[in-house]
Amino acid sequence: MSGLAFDIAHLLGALVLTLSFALLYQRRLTAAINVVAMQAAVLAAAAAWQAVTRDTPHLFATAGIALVFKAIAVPLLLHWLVRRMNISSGVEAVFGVTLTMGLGVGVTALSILLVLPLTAGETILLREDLAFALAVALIGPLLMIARRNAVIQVVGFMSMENGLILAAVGVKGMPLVVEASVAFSVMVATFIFGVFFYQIRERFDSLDVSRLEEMQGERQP
Amino acid sequence: MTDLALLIFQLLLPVALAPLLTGLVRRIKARLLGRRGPALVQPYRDLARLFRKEPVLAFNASWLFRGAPYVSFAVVWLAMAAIPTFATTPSLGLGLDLIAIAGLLGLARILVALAGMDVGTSFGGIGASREMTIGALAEPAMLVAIIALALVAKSTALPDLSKAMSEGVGLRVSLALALGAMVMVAIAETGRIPVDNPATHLELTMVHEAMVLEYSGRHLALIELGAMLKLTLYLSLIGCIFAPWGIARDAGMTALAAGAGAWLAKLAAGGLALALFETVIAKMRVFRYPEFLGAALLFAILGVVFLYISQHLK
Amino acid sequence: MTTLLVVLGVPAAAALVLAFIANWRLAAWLNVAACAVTLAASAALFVAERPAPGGLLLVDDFNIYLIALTAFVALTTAIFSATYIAHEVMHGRLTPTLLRFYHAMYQAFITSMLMALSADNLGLMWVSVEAATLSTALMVSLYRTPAAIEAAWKYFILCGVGIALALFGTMLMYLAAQPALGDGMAAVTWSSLLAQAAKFDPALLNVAFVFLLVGYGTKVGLAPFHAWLPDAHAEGPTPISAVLSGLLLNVALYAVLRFKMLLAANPKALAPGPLMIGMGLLSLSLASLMLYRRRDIKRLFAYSSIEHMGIAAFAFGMGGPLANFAGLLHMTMHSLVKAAIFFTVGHISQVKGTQRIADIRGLTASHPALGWALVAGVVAIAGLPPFGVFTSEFLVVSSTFARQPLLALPLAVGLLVGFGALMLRLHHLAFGQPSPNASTGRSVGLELSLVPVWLHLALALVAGIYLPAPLVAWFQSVARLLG
Amino acid sequence: MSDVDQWTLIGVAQATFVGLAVGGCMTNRRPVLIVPLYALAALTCVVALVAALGTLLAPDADVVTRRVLPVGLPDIKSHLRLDGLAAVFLVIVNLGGIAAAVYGIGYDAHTTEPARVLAPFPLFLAGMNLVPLADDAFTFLVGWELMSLASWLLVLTGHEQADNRRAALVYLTMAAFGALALLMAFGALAGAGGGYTFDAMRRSTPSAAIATLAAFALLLGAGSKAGLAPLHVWLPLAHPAAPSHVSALMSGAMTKVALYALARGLLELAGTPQWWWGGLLAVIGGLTAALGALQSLTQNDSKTLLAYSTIENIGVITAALGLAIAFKASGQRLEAGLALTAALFHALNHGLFKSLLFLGAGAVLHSTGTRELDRLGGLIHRLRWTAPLVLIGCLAISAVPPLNGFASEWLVFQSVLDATGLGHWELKFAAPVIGALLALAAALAAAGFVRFFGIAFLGRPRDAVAANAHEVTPAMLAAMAGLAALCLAFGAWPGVPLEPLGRAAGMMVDPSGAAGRLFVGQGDGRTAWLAIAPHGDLTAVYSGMVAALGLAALTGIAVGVTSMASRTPARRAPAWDCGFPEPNPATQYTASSAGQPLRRIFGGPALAARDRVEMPPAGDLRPATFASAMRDPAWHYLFDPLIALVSRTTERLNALQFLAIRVYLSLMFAALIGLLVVVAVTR
Repeated sequence: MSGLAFDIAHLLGALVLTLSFALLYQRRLTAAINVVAMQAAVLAAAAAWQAVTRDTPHLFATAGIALVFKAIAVPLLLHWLVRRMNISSGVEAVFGVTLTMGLGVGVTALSILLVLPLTAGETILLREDLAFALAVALIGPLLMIARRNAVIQVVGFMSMENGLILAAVGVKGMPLVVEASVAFSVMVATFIFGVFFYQIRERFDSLDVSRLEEMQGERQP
Repeated sequence: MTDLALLIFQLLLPVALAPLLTGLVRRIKARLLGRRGPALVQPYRDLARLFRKEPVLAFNASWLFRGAPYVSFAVVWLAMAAIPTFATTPSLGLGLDLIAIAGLLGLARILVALAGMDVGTSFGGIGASREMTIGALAEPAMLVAIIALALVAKSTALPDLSKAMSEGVGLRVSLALALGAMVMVAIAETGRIPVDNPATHLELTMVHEAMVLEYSGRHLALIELGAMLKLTLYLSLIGCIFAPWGIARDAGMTALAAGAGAWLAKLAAGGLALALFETVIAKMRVFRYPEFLGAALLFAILGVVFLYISQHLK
Repeated sequence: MTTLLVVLGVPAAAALVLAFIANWRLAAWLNVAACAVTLAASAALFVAERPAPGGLLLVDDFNIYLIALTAFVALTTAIFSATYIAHEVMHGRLTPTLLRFYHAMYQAFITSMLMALSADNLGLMWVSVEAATLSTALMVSLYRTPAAIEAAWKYFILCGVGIALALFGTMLMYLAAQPALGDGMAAVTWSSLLAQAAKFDPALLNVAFVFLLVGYGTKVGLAPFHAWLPDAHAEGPTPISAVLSGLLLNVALYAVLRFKMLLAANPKALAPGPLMIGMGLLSLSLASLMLYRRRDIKRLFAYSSIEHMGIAAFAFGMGGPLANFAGLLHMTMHSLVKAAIFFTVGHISQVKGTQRIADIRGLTASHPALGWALVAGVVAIAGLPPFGVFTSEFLVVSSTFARQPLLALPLAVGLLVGFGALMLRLHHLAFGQPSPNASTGRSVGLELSLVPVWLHLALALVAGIYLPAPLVAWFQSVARLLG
Repeated sequence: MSDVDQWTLIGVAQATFVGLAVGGCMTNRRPVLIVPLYALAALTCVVALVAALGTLLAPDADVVTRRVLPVGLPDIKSHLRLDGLAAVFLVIVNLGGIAAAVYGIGYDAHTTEPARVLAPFPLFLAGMNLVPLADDAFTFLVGWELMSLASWLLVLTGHEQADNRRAALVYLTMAAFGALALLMAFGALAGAGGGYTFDAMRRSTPSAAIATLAAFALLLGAGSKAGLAPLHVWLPLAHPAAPSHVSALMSGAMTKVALYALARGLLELAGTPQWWWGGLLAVIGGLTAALGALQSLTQNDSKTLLAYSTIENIGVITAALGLAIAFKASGQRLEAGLALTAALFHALNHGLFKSLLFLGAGAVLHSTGTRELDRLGGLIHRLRWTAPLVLIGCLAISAVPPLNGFASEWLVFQSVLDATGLGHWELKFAAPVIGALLALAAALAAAGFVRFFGIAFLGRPRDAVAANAHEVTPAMLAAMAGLAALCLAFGAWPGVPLEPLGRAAGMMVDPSGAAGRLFVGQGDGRTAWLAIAPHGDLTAVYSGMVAALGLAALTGIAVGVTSMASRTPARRAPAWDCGFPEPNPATQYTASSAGQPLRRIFGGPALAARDRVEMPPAGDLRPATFASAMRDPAWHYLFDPLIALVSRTTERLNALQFLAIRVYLSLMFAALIGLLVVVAVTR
């Protein structure tokens, strides 16, 4: 692989991770949706670049799905949902941003420490890609943990999935990447339908304890 | 043939002599207290009078109440017969060892206690409950004393025990402790002072007398005779184990006569000792029994331990 | 190969057809019929030629009986479901539209599970497990009550994250296999992976297994990833609780075990045993203790499922011919017995009009058939002979004590604590003065709907006394592979 | 009898039991089936008894037959084996079974849901018949748990009462504990290779550590089922809760099956026994005996009292068993044989008289409707036949000659005497203590049964239920009479049962050598039925016949002489009572007052027994009150804290059910990170 090709792939991978951190930083729902859309777009670019440089045309399909579905369709849907259901745009954070970011950095460090020695025999690109991807995949759940909001959980899940696809794209000759991204897309769609149909505005763990007890089926008197 | 005659003799003699022994003890006690006391044969007269009198039964007395005096008397009698009093050969000691004797005495105690509860009076209950308590406290001491003896004799059969004890065992602290335990158990079991008082009829201090309060006539006579026999039994038992001298080992006439004489002497000595002891000591409270019989158990266990040590050193 | 395609095709086709049948009674019986055909086809697998390994699909000693078991429980559950939904419709808790969806999803769920079991391709397996998650999550929320929706949501989120981690693990597995097997399908095909596993990079295998264990383990309901399980079982329709407990957990555990075999085939890889032992013990102890404070009868038995998955995971973690055999048997027996229990519990909650344990008492006196079925089921699941669960627990506990007495102690304590909790509740539910029935409750006699219960328990009973030789042979060959 | 016949009989019996259980399910709708089902159950027990006696009475001692059934664990199959020891316990089980079933004919006709008894009852018998036959761990535990399961259902017969449900729960949980312990014991002995057959265990030579581990697990497992302190707490709850004939079986037979497990396991399976196992077991046995007897003495419920007395007797048997192990480990085979024979004989005897007493308590319950001693009294006048039969049982259990209870306790004491000759000083010093404990237990038992019989059957009725009691049905009387007759017969001729028991015991302590001839004294020289002489010479002899016949003869003489000397017929009059007879029956001694002295002496330290008397000051018209409270130390120190621990833990952990998804996600996340760190570090 030429130096330029490597640099671009490296750049795209790093960008995906940076966007993950940007996601952690967001305090507004709409902004978070936009960031994750951007992340998906970068992912699409990364997939496409791999398709070009490695001459693996099926990755174009992955790129296409990422672009059309995750960078455009789903974010639009989410925006519509937020408007339609009057979900307040502020996101209630559980931990402060600093702590969240700190955790994100920790997770990233762990990913690098874990992946780099593991993949000693692989190409540098793959090693970096994999480390970034793992970090992204772990920051997704971190976001889900750190925010109280149903939509942000969808966003977090999408981000996590972006990380996985990034990893899949990076691994040379990995089959079934397309299928996996389709499956994930279906899952995300179902999530969104869940939010929509069941009117899950917030997580049930809002501070209203009485509501919580009512929900649990267990604590009824 | 002589065996059978001897057996019958052994069966009958203690029964015949038991009231005399009681009379002797009473007489000595009276003398020690400065009274003249009743005649030696007074117990025979009492028994004869009781046999003549009409027995009175409570309305709700059951068959058990009527039967218990006979069976309990027979039980003590059988136990008595198992003890080599003046001769070993024809005794029932072959079939009933020391443990069996303890068991038989337990049976007698149970029967009398049950009879005491039969009429449904509170005195019967109090007597039965206390009698069984004393039994429960005495039994462990008795058994450990038996263990001590069996360590010496390697046997629980009385003829062997008495033989082993007569064959140069010598004076030993351990055996003295066992003797002490046995004596204390005997005192408790025969209802003597300080555990019980055979002469009292003060309600709250009675044990044995409270149980048999409802008996009269021939039933009471059998109960009384049984109690006397039990005293004889314990004295003979202690005699044959701890003073095994003179007991006839064969059916020779001289040996038998000597044996009988020795036995009578032992009984008399035992009666004297008992009377002396009862005179100098006071009756104790019911809940002091555990201490008294606990001491007996302790003596017996110490006896066993000393025996272990002496046998180990030997 | 064709037989296997029939096994997979029939439920898939049925799912499509059922989506368009408005008459729920007809749909219910079509559902039963489709399951019956599937079962017949899967029975034919035993005699049919097995497909050559290396393709997308695989039939071997491990999955052949699991496929049959899945088809069997699917059929009995379908029978139970037919009577169950009749009552639910009658009392307006479900509408025909929802039922159309329900039946289609039921078959889709069965398809995805059968697919996951018969997949030779790790990607296919992953996609199937995900599909199974999706279809059941939708069914869990069928009642549309807030609690049901929350349960479904919890299920979605936790299992979604889990499944994503499993994908990452699968990728790492590919990465590990790539040097030995080259690019492409061979490196994600289980049978070729197994053949070459010894050449893989052990370090990568280890990390891959961690992701797979956490990912699929979430689906198995191992602590601390179990949170979705009790709620999903309690709030969904009871037939779904039965298949969730009886089948889905097995499928997820099956997936974990497939990967464990790969690790077992690599001598340098970290032994996966301690991880599984730890999680197994944690699940067992946690679930046993959680059983005590349960007030909802379905949640109670859901926790019991966690407990039993913990036991199975522990057994596989211990490894060795005896413990592995026990684990396999335990999976099978747990499926049968737990499904039977959920059938019974479904009846009970319909009769009494409540799932609250406090409101259900004295069943053996008021409803002998139901009450004694519950007693038999709980006795069986509690590990008392002559039911099959006893056999597996016998082997697990005794072989563990022989090898690692210190590990057997927490295992035994956990079992005992769980036993006490189940019996505490059983004494309350089945004995004492009967509680009143719901005014809308159904009357239960010895009707068709109890046949599945007795059928399951009878099978568990037979297995407790006698295991057929072919089953033993399969178990033993799988146990060898599991290392 | 050839062995084919025996196994056929056993097979027929077990199949019939299963069939009877199926039939029993139908008795709710067809009560007419009750009598034939019980009769058939009794017959089936006879069949099994015959099979067992065939082995037990065979002249060649080492008659051991085996069968392998193609069920059970794969590759191991189900192994069955019938030897002397198994036969002894089969005899105990089936004797109890016959009595219980015959009794059931008369007892169970009027219950509302007879199927609750009749369905599990045959399964209970089947389980107890399977355990002694089992020759591999799996079959053994299946039988064991079948026994537990069936008896659990029987305890639940009266499930409407919360007390019974609690009893059943405690019972089943303890049974599960026991089974797990046994499972571990077998696991340790089988080894990692899975040698689950007992033959494999006999062949293997486990290391001392493994053997000790297994022995402890066996002690916990079998001990909890047998009722050894402090694992006995379920027993006084569960045994009284069951219908009386089932209580009889549970106390008389099931606890013996547990002791069978202990004997088989410690003597044969757990490698070479070590001397201190035996010493420990004997001391535990002695303590259990004394505690059980003491507790029995303080109970006011007739069946609870009997259950505690079972604990006492189990203690006695265990003590003898412990001595047998100690002797075997010290190489003293003759003494080991004697001690084991004593244990077996006492087990047999206890099976007889405890069944008799439970059936008697059942008769009282049947005719008065109450188990409270303080509502009874004077039943000797109403239950004319039951009373003497129960009296025989009371005398037998009080260990007095000439009954069977004495004969076996006599043997146990002989073993204790032998134990003074053991080589280890610990054992030497333990011997007199064990002896004292056993003697105390026996004497306390005597006091307890005087109290039981005296309060329930003697005196005046304390309540209308006792005044209006009626005699029970002939079938119930027949069952009791049969047991009483055996108590008398085994008391008078202990040598008869002892000969086969001695052979069986000899096989266990010395399978290689002159099997069965170790325990001599019979057959050579003196005829076996005349007397028992365990050491084969004249050093210690007990002749039940001399005691029985001598007693009969002397009683006859006493009666005869007295009737000659004193011909006046007895007169009936009001009770004397020191001149102040009180007509109110409430003035009689009550159950708690009869136990008061011993409760006060021993109960204070051992049972935390407290009597509280509240005497109002003079002039105050309030009645004085008396309250007596006690607490089983096992509950207080062991089980209550355990239950509280579980309760606290579950309370805390329960929060885990009510967390937010976020928190569950973080748990998952944390676990993942943790595992990754572990992998990263261990690499």
